[in-house]
Amino acid sequence: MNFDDTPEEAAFRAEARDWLARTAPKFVTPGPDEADDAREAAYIRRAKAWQAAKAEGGYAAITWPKEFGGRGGRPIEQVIYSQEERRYSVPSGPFQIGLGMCVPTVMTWGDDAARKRFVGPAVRGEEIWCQLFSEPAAGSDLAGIRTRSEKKGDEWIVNGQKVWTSGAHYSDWGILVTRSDPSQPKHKGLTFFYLDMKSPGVEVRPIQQIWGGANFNEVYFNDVRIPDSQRFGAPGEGWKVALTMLMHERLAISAGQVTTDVKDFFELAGEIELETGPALENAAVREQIADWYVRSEGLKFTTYRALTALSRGETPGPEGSIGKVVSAPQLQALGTLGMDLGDMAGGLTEEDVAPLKAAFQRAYLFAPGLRIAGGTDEILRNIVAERVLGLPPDIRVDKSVAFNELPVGR
Amino acid sequence: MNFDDTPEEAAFRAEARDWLARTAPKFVTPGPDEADDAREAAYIRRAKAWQAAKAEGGYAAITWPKEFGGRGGRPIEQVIYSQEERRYSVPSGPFQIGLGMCVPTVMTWGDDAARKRFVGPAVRGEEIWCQLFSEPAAGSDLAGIRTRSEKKGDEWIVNGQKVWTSGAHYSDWGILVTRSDPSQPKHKGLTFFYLDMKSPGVEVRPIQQIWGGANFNEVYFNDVRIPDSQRFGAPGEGWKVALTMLMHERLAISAGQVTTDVKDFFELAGEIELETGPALENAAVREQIADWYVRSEGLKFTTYRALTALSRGETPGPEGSIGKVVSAPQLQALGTLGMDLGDMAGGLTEEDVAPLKAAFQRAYLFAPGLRIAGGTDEILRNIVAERVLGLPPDIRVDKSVAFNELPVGR
Amino acid sequence: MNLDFSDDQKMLKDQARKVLSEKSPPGANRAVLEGTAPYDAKLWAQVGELGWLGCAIPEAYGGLGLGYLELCVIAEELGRAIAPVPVSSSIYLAAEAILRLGTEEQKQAHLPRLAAGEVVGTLALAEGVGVPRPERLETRLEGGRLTGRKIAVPDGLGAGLAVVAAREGQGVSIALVDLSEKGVGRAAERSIDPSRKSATLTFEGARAERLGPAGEGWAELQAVLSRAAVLVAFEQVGGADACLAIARDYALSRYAFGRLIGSFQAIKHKLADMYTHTELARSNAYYAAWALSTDAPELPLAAASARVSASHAFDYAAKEMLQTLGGMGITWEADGHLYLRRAAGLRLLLGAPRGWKERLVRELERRNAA
Amino acid sequence: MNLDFSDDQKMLKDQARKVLSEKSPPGANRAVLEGTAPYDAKLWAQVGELGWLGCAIPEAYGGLGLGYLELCVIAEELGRAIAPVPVSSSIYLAAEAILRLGTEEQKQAHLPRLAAGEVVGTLALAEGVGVPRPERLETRLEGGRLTGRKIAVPDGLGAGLAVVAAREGQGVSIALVDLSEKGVGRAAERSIDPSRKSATLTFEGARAERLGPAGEGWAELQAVLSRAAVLVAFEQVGGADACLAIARDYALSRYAFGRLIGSFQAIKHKLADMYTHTELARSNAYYAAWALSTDAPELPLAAASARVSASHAFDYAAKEMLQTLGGMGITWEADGHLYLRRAAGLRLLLGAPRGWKERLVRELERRNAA
Repeated sequence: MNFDDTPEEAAFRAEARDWLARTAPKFVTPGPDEADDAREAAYIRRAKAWQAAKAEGGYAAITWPKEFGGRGGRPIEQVIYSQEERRYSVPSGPFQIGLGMCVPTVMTWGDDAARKRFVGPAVRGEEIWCQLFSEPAAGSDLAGIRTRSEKKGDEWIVNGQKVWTSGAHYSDWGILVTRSDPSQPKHKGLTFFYLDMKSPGVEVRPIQQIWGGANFNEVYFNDVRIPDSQRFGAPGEGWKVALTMLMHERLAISAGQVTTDVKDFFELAGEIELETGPALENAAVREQIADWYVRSEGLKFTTYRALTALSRGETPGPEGSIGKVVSAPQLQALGTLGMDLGDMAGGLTEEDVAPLKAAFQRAYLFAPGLRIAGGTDEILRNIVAERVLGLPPDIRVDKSVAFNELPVGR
Repeated sequence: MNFDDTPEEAAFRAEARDWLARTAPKFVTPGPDEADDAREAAYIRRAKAWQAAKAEGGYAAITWPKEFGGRGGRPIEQVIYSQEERRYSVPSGPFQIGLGMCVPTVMTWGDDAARKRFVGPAVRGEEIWCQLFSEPAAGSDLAGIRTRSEKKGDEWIVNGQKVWTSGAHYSDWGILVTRSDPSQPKHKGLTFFYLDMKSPGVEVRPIQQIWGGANFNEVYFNDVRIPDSQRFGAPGEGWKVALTMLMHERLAISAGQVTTDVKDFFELAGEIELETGPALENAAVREQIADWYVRSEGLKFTTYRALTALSRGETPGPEGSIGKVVSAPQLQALGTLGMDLGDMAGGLTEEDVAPLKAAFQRAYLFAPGLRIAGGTDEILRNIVAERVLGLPPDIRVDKSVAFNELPVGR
Repeated sequence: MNLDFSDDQKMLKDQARKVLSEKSPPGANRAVLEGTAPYDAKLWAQVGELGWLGCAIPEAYGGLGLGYLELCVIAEELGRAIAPVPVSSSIYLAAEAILRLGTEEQKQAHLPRLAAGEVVGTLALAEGVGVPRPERLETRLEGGRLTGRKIAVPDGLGAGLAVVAAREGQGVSIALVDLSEKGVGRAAERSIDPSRKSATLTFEGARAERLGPAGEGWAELQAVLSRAAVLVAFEQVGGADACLAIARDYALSRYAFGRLIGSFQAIKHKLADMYTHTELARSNAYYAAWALSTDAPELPLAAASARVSASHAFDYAAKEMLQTLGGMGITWEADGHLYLRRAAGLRLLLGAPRGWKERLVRELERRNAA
Repeated sequence: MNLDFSDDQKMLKDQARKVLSEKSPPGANRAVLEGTAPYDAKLWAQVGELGWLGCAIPEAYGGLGLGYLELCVIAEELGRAIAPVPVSSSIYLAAEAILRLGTEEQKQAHLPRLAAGEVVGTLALAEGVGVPRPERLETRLEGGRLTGRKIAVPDGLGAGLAVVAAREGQGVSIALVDLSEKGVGRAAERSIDPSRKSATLTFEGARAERLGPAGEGWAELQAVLSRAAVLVAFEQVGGADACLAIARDYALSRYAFGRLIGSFQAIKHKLADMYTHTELARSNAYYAAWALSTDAPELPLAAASARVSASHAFDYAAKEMLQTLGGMGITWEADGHLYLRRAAGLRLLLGAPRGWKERLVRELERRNAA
């Protein structure tokens, strides 16, 4: 056991580190203030330029085949590059969904013309993609979507609403799942498309979240016309497309986990006084720190085990699926108990008063979303139970019923 | 608000207290050592005598109508009597199931002759009853029982096995649910009987439990013959009988809860040393005590609220259903953390070394059973969700399928 | 055995619930949350007119003199309605302090106005993050003048009268300050629950009268906090109950996988746990209500139990209600977060549960020693 | 990045698993549990013959000199098999203490016999319930003679050689005692896990040699406990894994309400949580294995993390395995309780988690100060 790179990995890391040192500082960003349109526009310009630079340097799509603008590298190289890139505050966010989920779907399901048209511009940062999947009535039950598509001649007319679409407001293209035949059982009547986000009838509205952010959108479709040539897969066969896309999403999300930071709490406990004296001398606080610490460390070393598999050229095991179901509730507890240390003044969110610039108060408001996004706690436990432990699926009552005969509520 | 008796209640309490003071001391018992047959036989004799005395004094079945040997009293009077009786270590256990569940079933489903024959002897302590319900393959799913009954002339022939039957080895009579028609859906083919526990073909074997007790039994039926006249309800209509019986069981169990005792832990923490000093000065220990205390107190006052309803002549609300789902896991935690205070020597069960005569070690081994008996944690949460909150039942796949076509495992 | 409210008290409660469901829907909370007003002035006026504020204040001081059990049932309904009004600061804290410690003159001067809602009272204690301790207070009372700075003063933005903990000589005294006096500064604060707006108050030699004896205020303050803890526990129980109702309604109307989500055990058991925690908290609160209304020696222990239990119940209920609502719960425009914020606000209002657990065990030790 | 065992180590692990599934089925544990033998002598002999005991003991002292990573994989399999043999006492504790502290002579005298399993070693520390503290030890070492009484000595009933913490002068020394010497008394004890039999040892001027320098034994003892914690964590991970497998098998074969019980979310999510806790514990244990095998300065922190994590995982897995088994789990004749007992035994073997959490935070503070 060790935590070292193999010689090949070390060489790649040195090369990437060198390239980053020369290139990244030009693109470093203070991060978007997403409530401020002008700053966001500037951020997007910087992000596109950074992506172009990565493409130029050969780091835009490390594991993709060279024919698609990739480098033909190994997954561990992608990880190493990401580790190194993380040292710089570079604007990579807007391309994660496109390169992580959408363009791979184009590569799998599009024809040669589509691949030729879209892959290059996405890799070079010329076009941003979004994923139009969730709906108000289709969250955990993704196949429950209701956005309608009807074929008229060579076009499809789309009506309905999507929700939780990241970056829809600055995206050039979107990948869209629709229901083309509601008389079929729910998994049978779906059809996939891609579309120009500037198409007439597409309306994007930001969703304000409870922690103040607004990086998600509602997207409304009013008689939006999509050429049949922009369909992926056969009509009614969209669930197959969805499954490949969801597989990509899961990989992307487990890579992008928020790490709960027990260090912040430790630091706070070192500064704050309780009735009985310094918080860090309180045994209950100390036990809490220890409990969180072993969970955070456990997750960290679980990731290291997965990286070990990647480094050996193996596929990581299912251990990764436990990440968010541990870290999200822990972040929530950290938020609450961090505020608790502030006692009567613990609810203040003034950054000059609240410790660590109100990090705990933010965690308290952010964690509920983390427990939902990318699979709720409950869905993730189902996934562990079914895919890792091989337990039976839930009893399904909706598999063989026509979609339009299923009961509906809100 | 107050915690006082009404004048009527106070009068009843005084009367009962007086009677108990005069009567109970003669029957006080050191409790059965159930591993020791001779002592148990003595205990049962004492229990029968005590029950006879209670019948004589008018306290054997306080809420039952006078015609059945009861007193026609109010439920709150039963509670008051039980509170007072609890001050004496009298042998009431062997009659709880009979008077709590079995004889009420006789009263509801038996004919006049049966009522006349059985109610009196049970009230007077002449006969003990047991309830033959659970089976190896039918625990939480009570309707899944497989013990077969087949009608031959005026008799039924019974074959099969029951399990978790309290007191079967000293019972005179038993109430038995059987499957008379496996070709019907599971709730439709059940038939209820009562039987003489000395019937040929009945074999009782004690079950040793992990904490050392053996107060439950397996009961085997090998071609046991039961006269048709000992049937309750119509053939195949046994589930209706079961439901009334289960209702009685639930009342009996919620009345007989084990109270977790945070006081024991408090006491232990006052005596023991941790690395950092006395355990009771450790903030983590203190917080643990506080958390347990508020749960125990919460349960206590929940009971008081139910008693208030009884005292007012109302039916207690559904709050009572939360008792065991809180107290059983808490007892389990108490056991573990009580042992933890003993540190390296915390696992010793020698009563002269282990604090409180090894109460925590016993709790550790007893609590798993408490989390199961009378409804598992999981079933109780279902009950709260369905009966209190009105949430839908689980999806049922076994309701309309012939019993003998249902999948079986262990 | 009588651990329940009387029929009259239940009627009062039903009435309060009806009034509040009309006058204080979640939108009322949201309006204050998103606005700059310190509280909902119209609702406050109505609450005053209905006599709720003076519920436990004797008639001699302009109250109704009904008693604390009546105030408890009103508190539960205020909590259920997450009402954006400063009842806890003004009544449970300020009026209680004056009632317990004030001279006859002080009572006559202030209680009628508090009971009528003409002035909002508050209690100013914290001077920084962390648990306030008497020896660390820097605000000083000297010769009837108050100097210092208090932060996170609950409902401080709209308060006109403050009960302030301050050092005097070697001890802690309690000062009573008219916030319109010269030398009083006030700054709005952002906080986790802006539906009731806290503030920083600064005192630069502001005129103040003392409440109670000099230098012995700390113990009295703890007694006031204990009494308030009972009433806040009822608000928390009401809030937890509201969260359970929202989650239940949603679970009974939202479908996923062709079923009501309320038919999944993960949701059923979550809601059963919400119910369980809330019932335990309710039972503890009832006992504390008895202790408060009878001024029983058990009050400090009962109040600490009620506060610990209710803080946990509301915290759990608010979080798991949001979880049940899924994506809906985390949008600003849905009402879920109003409850999440109130849960945090009430949890911290009288100090975090950790300190109350410590008090609780201290009371157990005291009882054991006796 | 290489946080995994090598192919050779995995082969050793598979071999151990195979051997133990045959030689140490649950029935072997039960036989010791219900009997009077201190451990399973036949299994012990086999374990010795296979060289597992000498895995991390240098060849110079009769071991195989493979290393600690190899011992870790064997520990995991011993834990999975809830093997009724005194490996932890004899190897992780006694042999480690001698290896770290012994003179060349002492190593030559004792390690080959421990490595071969010819003698069982143990470590005697506790003298009463509660956390042992150096200033409260009453056992004394004076002039090569040991006097005092130790309780809950792990595997003490079958041990022939004990490493004993004792006061000497103002400090604590570590004594090495041949338990067949005059002046040594031994009494069997009942305990929560009788599948490995602890004992009370009394010393009345028994001959003893000192291990390591006089009066400086306490810190060394902590180092030995840290090292043992890593190996015991692997046993706990193995035990937790076994519980999960038992629960999973049952959930996939038991029907209720016409469905496999493993199709109910209450069971699915319970098992998912068991898996999660066990994986976290495994990852922490792997890191600690690295620290142990490289004698890294991170060892104390990594060992404490591994112990806290693994104690929790095995505790949770054993309890919820029994819960999954329902009535079956609580009968003496079913095997569930053997795991529940072992979970408690290993949790307490090196001291309860509370103390290890304290160590962990102390290490964090030390790291932060550096």
